[in-house]
Amino acid sequence: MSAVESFTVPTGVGEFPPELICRPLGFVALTGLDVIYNAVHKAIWESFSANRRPDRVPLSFKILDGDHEYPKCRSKRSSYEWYIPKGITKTGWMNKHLNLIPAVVVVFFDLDWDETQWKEKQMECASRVEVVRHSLQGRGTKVAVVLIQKNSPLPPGEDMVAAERAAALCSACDLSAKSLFVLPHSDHLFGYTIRLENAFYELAQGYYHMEARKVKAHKEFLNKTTHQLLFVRHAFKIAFFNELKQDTNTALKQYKVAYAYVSELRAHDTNMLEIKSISGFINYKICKLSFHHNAPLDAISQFRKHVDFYKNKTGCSELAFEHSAWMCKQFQIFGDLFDEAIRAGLNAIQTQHPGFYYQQAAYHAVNRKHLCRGLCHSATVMPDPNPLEDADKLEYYGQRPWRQGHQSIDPPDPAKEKDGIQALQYKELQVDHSWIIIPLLSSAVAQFKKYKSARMKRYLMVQMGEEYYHAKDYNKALTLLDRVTWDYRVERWCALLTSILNMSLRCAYLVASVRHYVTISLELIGRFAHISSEEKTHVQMNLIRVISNNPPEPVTGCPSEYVELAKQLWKDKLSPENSNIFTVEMQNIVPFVECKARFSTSKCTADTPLQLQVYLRASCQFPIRFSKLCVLLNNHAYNDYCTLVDGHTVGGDGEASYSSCHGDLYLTPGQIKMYAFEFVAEPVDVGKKIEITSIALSLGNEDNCCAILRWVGAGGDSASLTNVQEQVQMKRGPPKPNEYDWSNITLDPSISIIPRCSNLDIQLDHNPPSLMNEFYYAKVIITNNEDLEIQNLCMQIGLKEGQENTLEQSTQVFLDEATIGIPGPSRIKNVELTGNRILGVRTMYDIQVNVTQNKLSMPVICTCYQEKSVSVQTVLPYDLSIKMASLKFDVVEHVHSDEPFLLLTDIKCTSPWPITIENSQLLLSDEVKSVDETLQSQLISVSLKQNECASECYCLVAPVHHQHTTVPIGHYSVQWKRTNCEEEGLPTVETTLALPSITVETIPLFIETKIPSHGRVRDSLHVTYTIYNKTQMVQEVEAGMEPSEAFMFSGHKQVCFRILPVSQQVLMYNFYPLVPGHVKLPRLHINMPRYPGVADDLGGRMLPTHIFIKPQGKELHESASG
Amino acid sequence: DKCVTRLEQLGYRVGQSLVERFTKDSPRFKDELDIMKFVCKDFWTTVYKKQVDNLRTNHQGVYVLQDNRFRLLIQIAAGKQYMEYAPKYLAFPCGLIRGALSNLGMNCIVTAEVTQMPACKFQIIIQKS
Amino acid sequence: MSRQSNRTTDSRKVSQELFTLTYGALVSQLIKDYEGDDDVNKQLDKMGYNIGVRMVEDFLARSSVGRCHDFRETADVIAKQAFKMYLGITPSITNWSPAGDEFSLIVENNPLTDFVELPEKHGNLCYSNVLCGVLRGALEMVQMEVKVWFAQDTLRGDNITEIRLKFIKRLEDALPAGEE
Amino acid sequence: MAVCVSVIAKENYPLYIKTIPTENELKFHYTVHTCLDVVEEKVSSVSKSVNDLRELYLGLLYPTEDYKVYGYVTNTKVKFVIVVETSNTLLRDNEIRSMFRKLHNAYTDMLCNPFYTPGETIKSRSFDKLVLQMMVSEVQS
Repeated sequence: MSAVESFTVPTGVGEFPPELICRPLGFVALTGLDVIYNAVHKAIWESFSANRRPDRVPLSFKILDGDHEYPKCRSKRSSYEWYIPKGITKTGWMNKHLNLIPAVVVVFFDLDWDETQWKEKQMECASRVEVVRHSLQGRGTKVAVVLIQKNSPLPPGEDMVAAERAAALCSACDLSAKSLFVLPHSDHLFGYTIRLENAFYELAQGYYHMEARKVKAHKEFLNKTTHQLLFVRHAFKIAFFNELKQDTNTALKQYKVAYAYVSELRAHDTNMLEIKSISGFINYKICKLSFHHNAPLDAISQFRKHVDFYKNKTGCSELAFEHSAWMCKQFQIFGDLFDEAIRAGLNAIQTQHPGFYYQQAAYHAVNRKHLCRGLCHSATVMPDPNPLEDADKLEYYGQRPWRQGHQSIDPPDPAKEKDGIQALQYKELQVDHSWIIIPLLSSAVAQFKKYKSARMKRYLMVQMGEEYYHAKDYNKALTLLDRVTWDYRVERWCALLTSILNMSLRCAYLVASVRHYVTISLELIGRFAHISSEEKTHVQMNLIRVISNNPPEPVTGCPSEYVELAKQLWKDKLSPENSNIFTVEMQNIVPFVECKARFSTSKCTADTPLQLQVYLRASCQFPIRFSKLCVLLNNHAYNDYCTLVDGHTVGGDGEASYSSCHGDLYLTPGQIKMYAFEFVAEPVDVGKKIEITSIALSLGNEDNCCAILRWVGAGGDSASLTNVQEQVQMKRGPPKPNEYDWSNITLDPSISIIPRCSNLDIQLDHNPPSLMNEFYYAKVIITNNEDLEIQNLCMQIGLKEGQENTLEQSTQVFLDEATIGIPGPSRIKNVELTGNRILGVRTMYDIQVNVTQNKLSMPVICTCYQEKSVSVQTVLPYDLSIKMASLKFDVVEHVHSDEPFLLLTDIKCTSPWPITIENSQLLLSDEVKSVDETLQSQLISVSLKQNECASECYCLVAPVHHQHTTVPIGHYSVQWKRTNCEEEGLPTVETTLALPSITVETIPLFIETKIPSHGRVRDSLHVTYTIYNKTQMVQEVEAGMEPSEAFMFSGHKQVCFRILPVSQQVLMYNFYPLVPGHVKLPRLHINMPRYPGVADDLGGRMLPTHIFIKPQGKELHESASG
Repeated sequence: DKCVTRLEQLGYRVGQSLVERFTKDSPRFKDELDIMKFVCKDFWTTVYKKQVDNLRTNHQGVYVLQDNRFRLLIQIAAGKQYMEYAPKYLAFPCGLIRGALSNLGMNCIVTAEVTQMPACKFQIIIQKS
Repeated sequence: MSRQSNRTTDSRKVSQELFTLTYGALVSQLIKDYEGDDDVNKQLDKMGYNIGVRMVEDFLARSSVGRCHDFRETADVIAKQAFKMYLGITPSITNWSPAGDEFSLIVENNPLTDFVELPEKHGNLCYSNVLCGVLRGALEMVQMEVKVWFAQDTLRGDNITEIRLKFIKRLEDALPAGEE
Repeated sequence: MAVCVSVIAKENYPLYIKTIPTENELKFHYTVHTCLDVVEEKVSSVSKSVNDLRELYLGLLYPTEDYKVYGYVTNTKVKFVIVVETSNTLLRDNEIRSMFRKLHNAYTDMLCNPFYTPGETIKSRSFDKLVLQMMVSEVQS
């Protein structure tokens, strides 16, 4: 670095030099470090320079040679008596203090306390310091020495040597002890660095403080008349030094002072630029610091004051554009400051944010452009010699290169002045302002977007678009404008929309974009466009031209030089070889032709033709003819039926001529035309919805240029989307026939197709309820009431879906004769489950019907459905009860082995229908025998009505068996059917039922009693008891007859005997009845020592207890059962 | 019925204008209910010289206004005999309410029912757009 | 009740507004329904007539005016009482024809026409024509056949509103009310 | 001494815009349109915040370099926007308020004209007259 190396003054007016923008940091020069060859030094340098995060002290360090030449210090003048300042602020000054004149110079020197050649070293160090001091003669720059030491120091006070040598060194370099530092380059280097730089920072602050003081000191020498400039300069300097010192409050105060002084300066054309530049700088500083102090309102009000004060201080009128440039810059830079502040955590609001300032900046830029247009056109050449030669080495900010340092009111050399102005104008001409404007606008857009001001954002985008247009970037303009039109349309700001469209139309023309051109025209002709009907006519004519492949006339207001190009473009575009077919989405614009479509009904049967009407209305200037209209449906098969090609037949009653798809698409303004289409749904669509997916209206012919105007769904336009009632002229009087009221036409985009209703009749002939387990017979009778033959009829019969699945499982359906067409009977077998079953019969068949579509009838095959369902109750046919009884017919729970017993079955008919029992069967298990050898049913072909009963009785015996066991008897099965159902020839139903088990007891002995059925008083009756031994061993038996008052008897009163195994013993008695009636017999007691107790009660059970005794006298033959 | 719709339309138009006049000096409305209250109190009083007797709502955009002595029905003999004329008399008020509300930004359907002259119920169903 | 307080419109004024607005709505509806303004005028007149024939009873009952002896008296009653009672205004009576069978009512601030601005295209619409009908109908009920029409109307740019009445003849026995 | 007076429908489309004769009226259209952003914001924020006097007058919407834009919303959500020159310091809040008041009254009367269909562009002569007077009369006030 060298003193001469000054930076370049920005040439642009109102530009802010970097040294102004940057944050001023105290400047500290580090000398004596060899960062290239000495690793240690390098490390030290890096510890200073590398990653200076905000938490480090605000200093900027530079490496300089020990013998670096610092800028010479001019001898301070003792008095300002004769001094006339040549300008306000030197261009070099800020930079000088930021980068050239250090606040502190640090001399690094490798020296340890235990250095052997201490003396020499000390000398060397001193001389180095001397060098530095010398080159800084007259400046207050602080000098500090840092000794780089290998070994880390002992705690202070202990190292005597160190203390004493340090003192020596200080005196040698006449350095205050405070300015001597030790840097042991140990592993804690960074820590030491931090400490060091803090020390340096203090020194630096001290330095800047002094500098500020110095400047202040000049103050009293100044006088108001000649030194106004100096007042500003000094205040500015003080402020700047304070900034360097990081005392922002004082800085701010001083800048304000400076600002006040500038505003007081007498301004005239010659120094206006200088004043504005400086005030601009100061204002910048004030705003920046205000934001920094978190006082945004101060910043804003300061800025307002600033611009209000200067906005009319145009200065030299030939250079008015400079003023706009300056204003532009002011706003932009403030915008930036504001934005910065926000990023630093400030919150802005919808009505106060950077966007507004960028916007204003942009406006001033635009203004500048206009002024340039007005002022600079004559300045076509750069005068020679170029007065702006040394524009980049000005001595003072904001001065004219050709008369630097000149402060008098009028320019010294008018001729030069003229050249200068011309030169500036010439330079201005070279500027492409659009590229200043557009970025400003776009940053404004970003801001407004952020602060939810959609409309403002859009407006700015429009302006961007216009700017692109001026910048001749028509495509960009077009796309940009295209993006915003929608919102203006939806909010119905027609005037704005129109202006945008006009602009777009020009762009479209200039880039010969057929699609855009047509689209825009469609809308410009439409009812939203606020342009005269002549213009509309003109637009429409051009539209027609384009559509019929001729280039349109140039749009008025296009830059003529580009029109020629455009013409060529159009020629190529519309040349026969390349065809332009494109689609225009009509719902995105408010076109001059509107469309509504509807199905005549919401649903219709498969055998009737669907009717679909399309209504068109044009609001253009003169009649227009379209080439084709097609309605596209979700099933493309129909599209052909819904296509109408204009047959170029003149006239037309609005009704499209049917049959032939040729019609008349000639629309006259204001008149609504209706086009009807008709077609028949395909079988596949039965049960589905047919929907209008879109409507396409072609303008122009397909083979060269054709716009396909497309409405999604059933039409309607974005105007109606905006839910604002249409403003139509009030129609008067009652509605006339064949004239439609547009607003009353509803959109019905879909129709659902339902099957043709069937004329089949289904009868189900059957007699419920069904009996459990039977084959239930039902007869289905299908009668065809169609007047046409029907084909592939098919029938399903079965349980209706969705009944409890126990029912489903327990039901089977059989078909007897599966010959469809004639009545088919069917049986339902239902098993073990009573309850309701719903039977459904479903038939399906095809039938060919003739449908008149478009006046000619065509056969259509329809599938029809018919169903019938009945609910069938199922009941039990009968209920069966089983009893067991002893031979005495009294019911028993258990029987004795070898002792015969009775099985009684009772069948009670519960069916409402008589049932016939064909047979019944007893299937005995091996444990049980029948007494008589052949078991045969007693119920064969017994027929029972409801509640009638049928019983059977079998005599069974259970052979000897081990003690007390229960044995199954077997099964009982009944074969039955409904009485009189022969003609159906249904099989008989066999229901088998498991019989209960019985308990069989085995007993040691069996007593058989032989006794007459009755006796007579005083007439002896003979009684024999036979006692069988059922055991395998001899049994002792004691028998005794208990006396009784009713009888006298003869025979053993008391007897004891033995019975051999499987043999018997007979005891005979004669009873002599004394009283008549049903008398108690004398009881025979049996006792067996082996089975104490048992035998006796056995006897009790087996022996008859009473007998009927007739009185004496008259004979009677009657039988009485005991 | 054609005449009923006509009357309704007249009412609608008048309602729009009236409400514009009445709300000229009232502070901005807080919400739907606030508007309804306005209709029942001020609007009704100014038009029919009395407040609505009862306002009920399901808080889902259905309101029922009940007026037990509805001004336009007082002239008619009380009771049930002139029931069939009620629609003619109520079409206009319905329109009035609808017009007022729609101008206040609430599109709705208004129907009236009379069970016993001169008491009358107006049901308002707000159309959420 | 905050709103109640800050409502300024007094109910009397309001009911008048209601009346005016309703009439306005009626007229514009008629304009929609009929082809030409003349039909509308006729319609208004007819309506007025029907009102008139009913209203006269009410009027006679409320204002105990006796039989008028001449047309001038009638004029007075109409202006000073009828108009006052029903429209709250008293038009002035002028321009008597020499024969005394014809006079004008100069109506100032006709309540029917508040807010009304007649569009150009309705140049020959007699906005307040209903009044003519009323007068005609009412007078017919008191056995006077008269012709009533708007001679001038501020709505149509004239600087006064003038209703002209012309006495045609005395109707002997009261003929049945209502011509339709 | 307004330079632009406008009436905006509920649905935010212009019912009426009158500006002082100027080379580019459109600019005012944009000004009015863009200020709707602020109107919406203000109105919605009002409805949010409870217990504030829910005034119809919205006050200054925002100042641009050379114009001040004021807003007013009727209970029927019709918006009035008045633009005045920033340079004009005679007009302070009260004047603006009264202007809006007049405007509102005029609008209501206009709406009551049976020949006006609500929602259509305002063509009323008397309304025009009043607005015109607003744009000139106060000049010498």
